[in-house]
Amino acid sequence: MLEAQLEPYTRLRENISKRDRSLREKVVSLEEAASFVQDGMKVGIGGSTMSRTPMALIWEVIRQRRKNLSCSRCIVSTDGDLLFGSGVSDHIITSWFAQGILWGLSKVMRHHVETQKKNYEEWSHMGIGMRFRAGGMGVPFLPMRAMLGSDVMKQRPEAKPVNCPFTGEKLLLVPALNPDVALIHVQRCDQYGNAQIDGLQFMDIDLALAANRVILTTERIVSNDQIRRAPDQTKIPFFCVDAVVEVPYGSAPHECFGLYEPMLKHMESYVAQVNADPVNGMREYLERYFYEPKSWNEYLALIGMEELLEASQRGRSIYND
Amino acid sequence: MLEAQLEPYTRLRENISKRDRSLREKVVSLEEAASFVQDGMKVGIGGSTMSRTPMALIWEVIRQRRKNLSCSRCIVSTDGDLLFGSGVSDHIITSWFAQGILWGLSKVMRHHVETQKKNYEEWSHMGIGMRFRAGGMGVPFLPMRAMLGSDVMKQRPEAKPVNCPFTGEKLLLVPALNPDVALIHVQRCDQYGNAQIDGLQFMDIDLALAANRVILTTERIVSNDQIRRAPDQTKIPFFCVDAVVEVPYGSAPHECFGLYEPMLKHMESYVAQVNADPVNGMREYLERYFYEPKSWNEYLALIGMEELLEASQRGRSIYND
Amino acid sequence: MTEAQRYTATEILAILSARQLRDGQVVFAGVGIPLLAATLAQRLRCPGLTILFEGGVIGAFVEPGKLPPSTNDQRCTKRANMVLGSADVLLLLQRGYVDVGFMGGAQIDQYGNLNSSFIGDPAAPKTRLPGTGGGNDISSLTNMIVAMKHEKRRFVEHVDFITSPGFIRGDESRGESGLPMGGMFRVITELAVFGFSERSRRMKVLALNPGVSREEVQDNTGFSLDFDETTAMTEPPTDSELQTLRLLDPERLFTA
Amino acid sequence: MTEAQRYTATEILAILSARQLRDGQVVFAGVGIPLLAATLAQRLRCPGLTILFEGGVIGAFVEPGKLPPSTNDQRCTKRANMVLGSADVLLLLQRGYVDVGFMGGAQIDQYGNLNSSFIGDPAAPKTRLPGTGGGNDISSLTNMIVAMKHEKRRFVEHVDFITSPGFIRGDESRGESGLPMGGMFRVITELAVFGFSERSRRMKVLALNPGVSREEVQDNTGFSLDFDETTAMTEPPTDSELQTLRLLDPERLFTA
Repeated sequence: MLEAQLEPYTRLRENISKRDRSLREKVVSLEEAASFVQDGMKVGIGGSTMSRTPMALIWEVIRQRRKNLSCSRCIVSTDGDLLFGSGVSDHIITSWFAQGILWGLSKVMRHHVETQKKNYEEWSHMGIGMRFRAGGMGVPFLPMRAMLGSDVMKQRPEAKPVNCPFTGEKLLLVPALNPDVALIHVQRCDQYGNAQIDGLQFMDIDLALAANRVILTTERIVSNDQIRRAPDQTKIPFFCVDAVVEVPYGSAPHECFGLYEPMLKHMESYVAQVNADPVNGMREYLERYFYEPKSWNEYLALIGMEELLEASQRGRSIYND
Repeated sequence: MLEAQLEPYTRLRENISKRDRSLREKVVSLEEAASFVQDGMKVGIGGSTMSRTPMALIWEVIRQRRKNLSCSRCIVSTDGDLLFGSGVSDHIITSWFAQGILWGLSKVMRHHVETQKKNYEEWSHMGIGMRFRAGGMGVPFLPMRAMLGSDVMKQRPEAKPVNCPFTGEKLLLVPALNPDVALIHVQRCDQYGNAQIDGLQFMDIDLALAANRVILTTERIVSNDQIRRAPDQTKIPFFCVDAVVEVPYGSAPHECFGLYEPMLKHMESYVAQVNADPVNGMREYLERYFYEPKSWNEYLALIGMEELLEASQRGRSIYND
Repeated sequence: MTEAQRYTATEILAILSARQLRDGQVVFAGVGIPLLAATLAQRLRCPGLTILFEGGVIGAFVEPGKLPPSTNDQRCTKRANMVLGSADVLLLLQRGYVDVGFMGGAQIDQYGNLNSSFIGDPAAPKTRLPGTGGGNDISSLTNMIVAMKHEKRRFVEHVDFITSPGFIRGDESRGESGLPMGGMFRVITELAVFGFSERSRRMKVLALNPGVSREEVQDNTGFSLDFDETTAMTEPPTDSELQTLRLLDPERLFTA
Repeated sequence: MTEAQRYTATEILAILSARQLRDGQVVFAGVGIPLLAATLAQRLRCPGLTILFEGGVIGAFVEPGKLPPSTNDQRCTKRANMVLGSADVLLLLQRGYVDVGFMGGAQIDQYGNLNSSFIGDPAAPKTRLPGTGGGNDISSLTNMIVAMKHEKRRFVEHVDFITSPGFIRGDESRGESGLPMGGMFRVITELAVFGFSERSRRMKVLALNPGVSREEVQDNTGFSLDFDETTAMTEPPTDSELQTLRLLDPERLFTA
């Protein structure tokens, strides 16, 4: 397990040295972008819970029927359901996994973990954060002071409790997590991948630096001139990014800070359907919303104009004061 | 040496628990703010080289004739000269110490290190950064991959080269640096200390989190409402901050991003004077510019209206495009 | 109207939890009752209470009727003083800037250990629960207030799995495990307010909720509780507390 | 006009340094000649060259006539793609995003080790130099180009102090010291362009500058240099190179 997770430094460096890090246009279609995700890969997912989830990419990866993905995200909600339920992933590394506190336990997660023996690998929230951060810093581990004493730690032989060589204090060393590919949704970026993130940034910056490939979806593509006018607003530098796709409402039905809040009517009907029957309910949901639509816009149309507009009104209201 | 530097976790926590971290107004005079710096303290200094140096605070600390300060800053320029030359500090922790590349070696630094046996403790730039970062994270060390193999490392028994317990790779563990007090200059903050920093932020965020007290000088004090309208622009949270002073041109003769560039005429005459005679030249400079003026504004008047206006014109030009 | 009819179990939970907070404190709050109770305290008595959320928020003032569905939603940032990365907001706990952590709980034991990971054997669980989220970090690094429903299956002698550590096995075991700071401070339920004894670190009743008997608390608890002459009786919710609470959550998202 | 009169020693240094860079590379540049040379390369042949500065800058286009007095000045951020913390920009080196580090040097030895800390015994130095700055980090973590003045006292057999490591003691000693990546790639002086032999990791002459003899290079070097039939002669600076350089630094801040 550990060996599969922690890459030696020379391999990490070799991977990066092979990437084309020049300032080049990298706008592609959603289909092309999702094809960076190949069977068996470690996939890091940006955002958290129901916020700035790269849902359009997850949607397309599921449509491309990938297999055996090992996915990591700080907090997983319906995206985790869909990754397990569609069969693309059998391993999810996170700190919390349910559809959202409004709906209690995820019957989908329970089904796949309790009876299908899929792997929900639990770390503390900070543990996930320090693993991405170590990955982004190019070090094999970071020390932290949580998880110690808990059964969460006991289940994680990948982490090492040690005595501090300076102070003798007990510390936990958590190993770097360098996903093969990261999927991240942002409010705006340029055609090179210089990305701005408004509001909550979660662990996306560390994740982008840690991953060996980064795929960005963005609500809009802006000019490089606009980026260069406020370089201190750039949160992810272009040379970390391998593909850019403009996908308005790319987090739907989740939220995107300042643009739209979660589409809770859709979420509620989703939860009712899949929790009532985690197998058939999920299959029917995927059929209707994931496999049948010809495009992301057709999927949005199924969520419905009214819900999109209402979510947008609520989303924008954060700037009304 | 190490014992003096690395504080046990329980003491760090105790220090913080005693600080009043409530949302309270903390605007004071420059004199009061500087009096947080007491003899023998470890003082962390924000900015870098000639940029966003908390010069007004350094000016006032020197006027208050403190002693035995141990100062740390990522890169030191004329501020280091003044700290050694005025006698307030006999120990400077940094990665580079000269007046600025335009002027070659600092004769003042050389005099105090070569003949007065003051301590210029050299770390790599990233080494200083990781020490502040460890301090800000509340861990006793961070691992890094530089300094290894160099004589810079050999001179630093405070750092520990180790074999990574995960990969066997050689790593250097650098100890946390938690200054007793940090001096930081920002473009704007509110009366509680919520600070925005434009452009280059250097190591100031880590430093603010690491220090046991933080004193902010600011070009302007804005309303808390303004801060709350763009909370993702806040770089230092109020509960890290213990005092706020509004000091326009608080980095003069150094620069403050977007507001003024370095006042190079003044710098040049300073360098000529102190390099010609590091003892008497410095004494005369301090007398004229530091001890004699009745206020910071009087000091600015000595630098001169023309130079201030010209530096401001250049400083603001970064936003002209 | 009898006392018990004036408010629901969740309402008294939120109100008594809010009473535990002090003005000027920095509190790290989870979603649901903690978020609601911290916001209630802020509106009633503690305008200078600083609320942190796991999503990366410092000093928010959540709006009445707009409670966020998670602590990672944009609503959590309303009138915040700062928005930052979520690893960074957790590191503030580690560094020591936070006075109180405030969470809900699914299962707790006599030493204040919380389980939100597994019911039954973790190797073959009867129920896989959502997991720790920030709970483990918060409870490892600061003083904790927990608000939860009082049921015998939730108040057990030993939790099936220590997700978020309290005092582990009591006495000095928390510190010896590498957690020198923090620990359980209060547990609030619809029946009583609990603390932890200074030496043994076992849970003890500090005060009974209005109209609740010692027997009722003991009967709903899976381990023996000590009562003594210092066990107090909590003042009932005031009208102002109830009104403000209902104003905050008019749709009864968290107070159903 | 003879060849040597067409340009100053610093000008040829900047021009030959600029020629070492390739379009599309990510280069971490120090202040002075490196900044100037990287900017020159960007203007002449490499519009897609990404320049990083220690102050926390990615992808700047420094303006002609507005060279910054340090890499921590706001001028370094001109038309940058990103401005970030200075520890974070250094971590990009550690993670591996940078192709080339580009620095000046005060003293270098046969294995490409640089000294910018002490002349004489570090315990009682004759001269305390400014120190490493980011130099140690850059040279530890990526492939290096060094541009420096060629004098016998600067090109020594062993530096007094290894501030920024090259190949340490040659052979495998760099990797064995914990630096598996990077190392010295090129040293550029006003006399010649140097590389390092693949096995021994000793400095070797790749090409002589226009009008410079082997003897002149050896006479100005404190250790023996190998020349062979592959030692080339560098093409002289073109008019376009000289014009653009002079446009960038009209006040001759770094090309005096």
